[in-house]
Amino acid sequence: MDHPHLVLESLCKTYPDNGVRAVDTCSLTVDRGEIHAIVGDNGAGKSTLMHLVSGVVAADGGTVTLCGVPVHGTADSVAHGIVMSYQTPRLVDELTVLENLFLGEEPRRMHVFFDRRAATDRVATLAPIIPKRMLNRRVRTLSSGQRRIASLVAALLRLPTDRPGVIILDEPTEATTIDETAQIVDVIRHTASGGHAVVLVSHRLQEVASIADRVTVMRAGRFVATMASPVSVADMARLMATDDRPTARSAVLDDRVAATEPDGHGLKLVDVSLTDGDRVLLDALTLELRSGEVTGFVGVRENGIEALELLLSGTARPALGHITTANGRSIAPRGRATLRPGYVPSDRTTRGSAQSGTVQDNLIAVERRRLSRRGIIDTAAARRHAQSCIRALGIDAEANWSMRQLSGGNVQKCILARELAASPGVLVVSEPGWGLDSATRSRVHAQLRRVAAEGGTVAVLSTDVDEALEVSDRIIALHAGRIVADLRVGTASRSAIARLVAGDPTA
Amino acid sequence: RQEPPPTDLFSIGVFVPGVVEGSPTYEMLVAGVERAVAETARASVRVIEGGFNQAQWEQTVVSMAATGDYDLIVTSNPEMPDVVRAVLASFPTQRFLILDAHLANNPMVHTVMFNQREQAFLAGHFAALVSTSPMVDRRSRLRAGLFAGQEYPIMNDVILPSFELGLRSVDPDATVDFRVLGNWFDAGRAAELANSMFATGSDVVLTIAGGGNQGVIAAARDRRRFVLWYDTPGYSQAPGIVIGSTYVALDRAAFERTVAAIDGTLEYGRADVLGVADGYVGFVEDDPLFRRHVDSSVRDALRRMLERFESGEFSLDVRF
Amino acid sequence: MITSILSAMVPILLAALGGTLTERAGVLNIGIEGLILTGAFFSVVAVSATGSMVAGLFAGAAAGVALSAVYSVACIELRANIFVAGLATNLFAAGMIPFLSETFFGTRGVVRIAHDSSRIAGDPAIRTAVFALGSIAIAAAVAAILFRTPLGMRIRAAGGNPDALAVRGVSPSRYRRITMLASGAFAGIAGAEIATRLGVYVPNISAGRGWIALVAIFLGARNPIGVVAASVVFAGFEVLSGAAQGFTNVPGTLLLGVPFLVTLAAMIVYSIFGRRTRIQGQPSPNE
Amino acid sequence: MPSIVAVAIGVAVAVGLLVVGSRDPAQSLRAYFVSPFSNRFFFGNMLSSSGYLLVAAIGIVVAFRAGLYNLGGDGQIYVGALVGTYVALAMPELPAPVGTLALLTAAAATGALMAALSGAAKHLWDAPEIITSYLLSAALIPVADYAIAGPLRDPSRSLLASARIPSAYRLSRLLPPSELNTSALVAIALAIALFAWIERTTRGYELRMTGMNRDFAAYVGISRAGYTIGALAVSGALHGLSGGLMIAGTFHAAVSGFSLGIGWNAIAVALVARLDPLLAIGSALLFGYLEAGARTAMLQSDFTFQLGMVVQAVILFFVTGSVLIRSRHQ
Ligand SMILES: Nc1ncnc2c1ncn2[C@@H]1O[C@H](COP(=O)(O)OP(=O)(O)OP(=O)(O)O)[C@@H](O)[C@H]1O
Ligand SMILES: Nc1ncnc2c1ncn2[C@@H]1O[C@H](COP(=O)(O)OP(=O)(O)OP(=O)(O)O)[C@@H](O)[C@H]1O
Ligand SMILES: [Mg+2]
Ligand SMILES: [Mg+2]
Repeated sequence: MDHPHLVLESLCKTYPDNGVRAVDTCSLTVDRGEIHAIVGDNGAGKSTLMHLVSGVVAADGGTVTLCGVPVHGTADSVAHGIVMSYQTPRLVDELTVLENLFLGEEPRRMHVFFDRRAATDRVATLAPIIPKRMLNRRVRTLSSGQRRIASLVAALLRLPTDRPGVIILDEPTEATTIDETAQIVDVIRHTASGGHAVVLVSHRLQEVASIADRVTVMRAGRFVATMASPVSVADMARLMATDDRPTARSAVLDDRVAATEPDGHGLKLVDVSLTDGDRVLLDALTLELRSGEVTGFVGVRENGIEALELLLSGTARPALGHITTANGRSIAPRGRATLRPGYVPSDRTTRGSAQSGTVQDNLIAVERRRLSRRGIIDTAAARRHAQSCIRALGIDAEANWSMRQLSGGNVQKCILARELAASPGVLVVSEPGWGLDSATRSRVHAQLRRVAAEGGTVAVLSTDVDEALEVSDRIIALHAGRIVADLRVGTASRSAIARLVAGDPTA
Repeated sequence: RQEPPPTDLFSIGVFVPGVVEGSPTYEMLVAGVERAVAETARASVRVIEGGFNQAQWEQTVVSMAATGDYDLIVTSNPEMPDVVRAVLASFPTQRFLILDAHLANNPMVHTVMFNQREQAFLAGHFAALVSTSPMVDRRSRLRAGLFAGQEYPIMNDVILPSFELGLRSVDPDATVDFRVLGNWFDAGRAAELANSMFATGSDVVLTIAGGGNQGVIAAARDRRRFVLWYDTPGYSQAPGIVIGSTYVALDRAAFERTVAAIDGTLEYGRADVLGVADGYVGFVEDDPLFRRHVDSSVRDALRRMLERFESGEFSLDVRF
Repeated sequence: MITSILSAMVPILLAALGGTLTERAGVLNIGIEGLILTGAFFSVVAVSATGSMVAGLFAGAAAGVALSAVYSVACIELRANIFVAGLATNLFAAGMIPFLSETFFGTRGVVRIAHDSSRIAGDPAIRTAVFALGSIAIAAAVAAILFRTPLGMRIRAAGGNPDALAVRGVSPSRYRRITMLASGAFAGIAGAEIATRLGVYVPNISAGRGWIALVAIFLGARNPIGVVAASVVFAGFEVLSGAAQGFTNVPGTLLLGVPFLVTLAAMIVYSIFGRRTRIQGQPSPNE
Repeated sequence: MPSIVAVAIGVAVAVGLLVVGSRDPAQSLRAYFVSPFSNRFFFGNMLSSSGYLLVAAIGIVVAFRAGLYNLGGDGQIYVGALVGTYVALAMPELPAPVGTLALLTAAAATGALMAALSGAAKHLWDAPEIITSYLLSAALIPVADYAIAGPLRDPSRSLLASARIPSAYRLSRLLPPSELNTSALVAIALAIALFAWIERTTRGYELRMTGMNRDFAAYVGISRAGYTIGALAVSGALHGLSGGLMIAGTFHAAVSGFSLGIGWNAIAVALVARLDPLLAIGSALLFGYLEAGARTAMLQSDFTFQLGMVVQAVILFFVTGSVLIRSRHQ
């Protein structure tokens, strides 16, 4: 046991489909009990590196060794005790949470049957972070944050109990609530103190600074520095920045036309209710979203945020009441007399993008008519449009790449860029900063504020109270389908809002 | 049987509208022609299968005629005259012998038609004889089954009415239970249908359904009923279950007419109709299984009917 | 009538249960038709050689497994398009059997089992009961496997999100292969059941049952118990429409379409009233 | 053409089979591979049947590209052809081009209606089109059989077929004595047009997006109904048209069962072409060639029907296998 714990040596990976050198001779050692953070801009190669360690992507060169034993491939790495929670949770929608947690390592009864009781007990003792009532729900019905926790727990349960293992967490705290985030941080600390190595990929630099023992900064596939705690956010940001980033990419979408609805200010909700079976999702909500400002909605997704997202974007119709723009139009994804609001949905790959399409296919989707002449797509205009979106948010991809070749953050950027470029009078954004590096996140926030400044109505729905506070003029907190607070930003503290969201009426 | 035709021999192409395997009549056709070729030793033969898509037969026969290799094309099927007429429009010098079909007054074509009215009548007559004999429990009302692979003109217009006529020659109130399989191979479904026929009063079923016949046999075996075979002796298919069988001597006709063609004595332009009295259609009585499983009273009654045909006292016209 | 319905149900149900397994594992089994045909032929080979129906069923299963092994190699190892490979499987079976038949029996056509077929098939009522109950029991077992065992979880994961399985170090291909082989066995037994019941192999004896099995899978909402119901519905209307030929004056040929029409109606009624969630896991045809 | 290696392997296996399965391998091979090109008759017939197949195959392309299965092609072709024939026979006095157009329109409309019903059931009730399209087609094929054997049959013909359509309505032959006729040109034009439509037009784009991700398409405001019912209707129309062209171009009458099987082959053609209408031209020719090869080989050697099926199966096993072309990463 003299060997160092996890050793990566000269790992390389070039994706042959687009020639991207995603990981370039990276070497690293992670000790037992260490929390090691990897930070870097979107597309820096963090996820790819982690995939090389967990074996789902085969390296072009280099080795991964655990306690001196070389590890090859997924099955091997699982057997050695290297487990991973992925940036996009790899869960099976039609299986229950419990089944997902144990998939591949199922406890058995009479050698044949899946032993639910033993499985449930194991979750209760090893990972109490996951509530028991959630275990028998199908993953299909989970929110993004819940999926993230399920994915994390699935990895935790796979860690060896008799010897130290490695757990890799790729952005574990994206789209999780304050409570969930705190729980996850606890779990990370607890796991590390149990002797396991934790490799953490995150854009939350503050969080990284507070929990990581060491931080490695990645830029364009290479390691630029590894620093021991204490590490400052500013240091990380400085090292991550590529020289050309802030200026060379134009900060705004340059082919924006004037907002489509200069006179159609605001969005009115009158007595809006929505139910799912017996469950009341929204309860007689009356509310006006004013144009010219960003309204941030905070709350646990089940508390009505998710329902509100569907209603504000026109994806679902209220069971009772109605939603109209100031000039009386209703909202819907399509239809003659309706308005399609700009909309960044909470599910990036199922609704937000066509993963088998190209980047350009995805970027022109909303404005396909404007980019066509007499029913024929104007290829030059379409390409220009795609390029300008790519430049505007610094998407790290070519227009003709398949969406599958994009890093997680860049998928989010594509969706944002598309919706922003359509100059929407009304813009509904769920989790705007999801998976974005901090520089891009600020740029996106600036864009959202700019849309408002130009007379647009912007609704931001977020589980991240900090982000909501940063981008909004007004904050609305929902609990159990009702408004529990409606505040101007600056009049309430972060912790008060957090308590409101959690349903604490004394806040 | 597959050598390319050398030019000095009388060259014969046999076009099979379907596939030989599994079709007793096409097997007879090929056997008859091959025997003629073997016995005369002055001819060659090549057999070409046309497959089940009727619409492609014409193209294949055109291809055969287009080679100019064949002194005679032999084929067999009531549906072929139409195809042959179309081919003759492009290749007017090609000669044809078509069995089991009727095309009169075409100077390039000789046809031989078998009297299927008589054949189906015999089957019906025999079915009624069996049903009224001690071989089965007597029923109030005589009913017999006719099971067809598909509905087609000869089936609907000739076989079905003649079978009924045969039944009624024994019992004027008898009825036919006619059912269709929809194809020529689904033996499983054929068993279900036959089961239903036996369950609703038929003791004997005449089956003309290719591979589907096997399902009828299975159903008869399960229910201890009887099956009649068509065109070829079928007793050995299921001894004691297949108890009657009509025949057509297609092989003999094919042999004789092919020999005539090789000798140059075949009369083109002629269309023969051959029936029971000519000896080309009849009932297979000389099989030991027939004698073993059919009561002598039934056999005698059948013999009397056949004698009336053979003597010319009774016959059925084929209408065109 | 009930006996007829049950005996018409058995092969459809067996084939559909195998197809349900592959469908759950993410493989739309277009090759069932060819697998049934192969099972039927080899069961006749085995019964002719041994005189035992059980041997026939085993041989049918084995032959189905062998052909589906070829099919799964094409799909999984060579990554051929599942649909095209399935059509190829059907063609291959229909084209290959005549050669084998010529070798074993000297004919490319109908092959009757040489032994006394009523002894092989047994008493029809008992036989039908045994097979019907047996296949329904198998349906229950398949349901138990799918929904109660780790094996079933992995199968459903292989169809629902193969990546989720792969990252856990479990190969989704392995479970696709397992289900394809199982489907081969089930379809092979289905074919063997038909052939041993009738005591004969007839070219093309599968006669579209593979396609009906696919229908039953979806009509049964990919759930083994639903598949039982769907198979009963189809078999029932097939038998009824056959019986109707005997007592109506509607031309028989027209009645042949009735089972399909009724099943179509059932499918639509079920879609309207019976289903809350969509069929999942069916990959889009252009992926 | 990336799949050339795979085809080559398939052909090699097929050649092996021919050599083993034939008593005169040289003659069989020549007949199979060379004869389709050896004279105008065989060559024209090969092109002609490829053309019909191509029209149906691009019908499959439309459906599959929209993410929809159309398994009812066989019935749409057959019933479409029958209705087209009926219209032509019912209106024998129209001016020639109008008559042909009426026939083709009726055929296409019939196919479109059949498929659109599945589309509507999918859109309204989420009934799986993969099943409803097959069932509707399976239910209507016996009806068409009945019509051809009964009410529509021409009693003066011995064939199980309708009367022949007026000769003025027939498409003109391009390479007599073969069957090749103008429909082959129509097929190629349609394939090219479909390619341009899918790749260049807004609606083509909307169709592609629907096929890639239906939820995404709805989210960006693409009509669900249009690209469910509409796409299936177009798919069915092309199948029906294929049937109509066969009547107007080659058969001139509805013959019992004449087109059955083409619907399934069309699916294979489309998938081998990876759902690209231009590649479908090549893959339809490949299929036409394999079939013509089998037919000429049957005429000229001891080649059998069944051997043709096995050869085709072997080539199909290999032709779409991507692992032979490039190894997949990740
Ligand atoms: N499957 C793939 N095929 C081709 N290129 C890929 C693939 N996956 C990732 N890439 C490319 O590799 C680079 C690194 O991607 P990776 O996902 O590792 O970034 P990341 O650091 O995790 O970014 P993010 O913070 O956005 O998650 C990017 O340029 C990306 O486009
Ligand atoms: N006794 C059994 N009865 C029924 N199914 C079983 C039995 N044993 C294993 N299986 C099933 O067979 C599959 C493969 O068995 P195996 O023992 O390799 O599983 P495993 O050890 O969990 O897999 P791995 O080692 O790949 O994680 C499993 O999915 C399991 O559900
Ligand atoms: Mg990443
Ligand atoms: Mg194990």
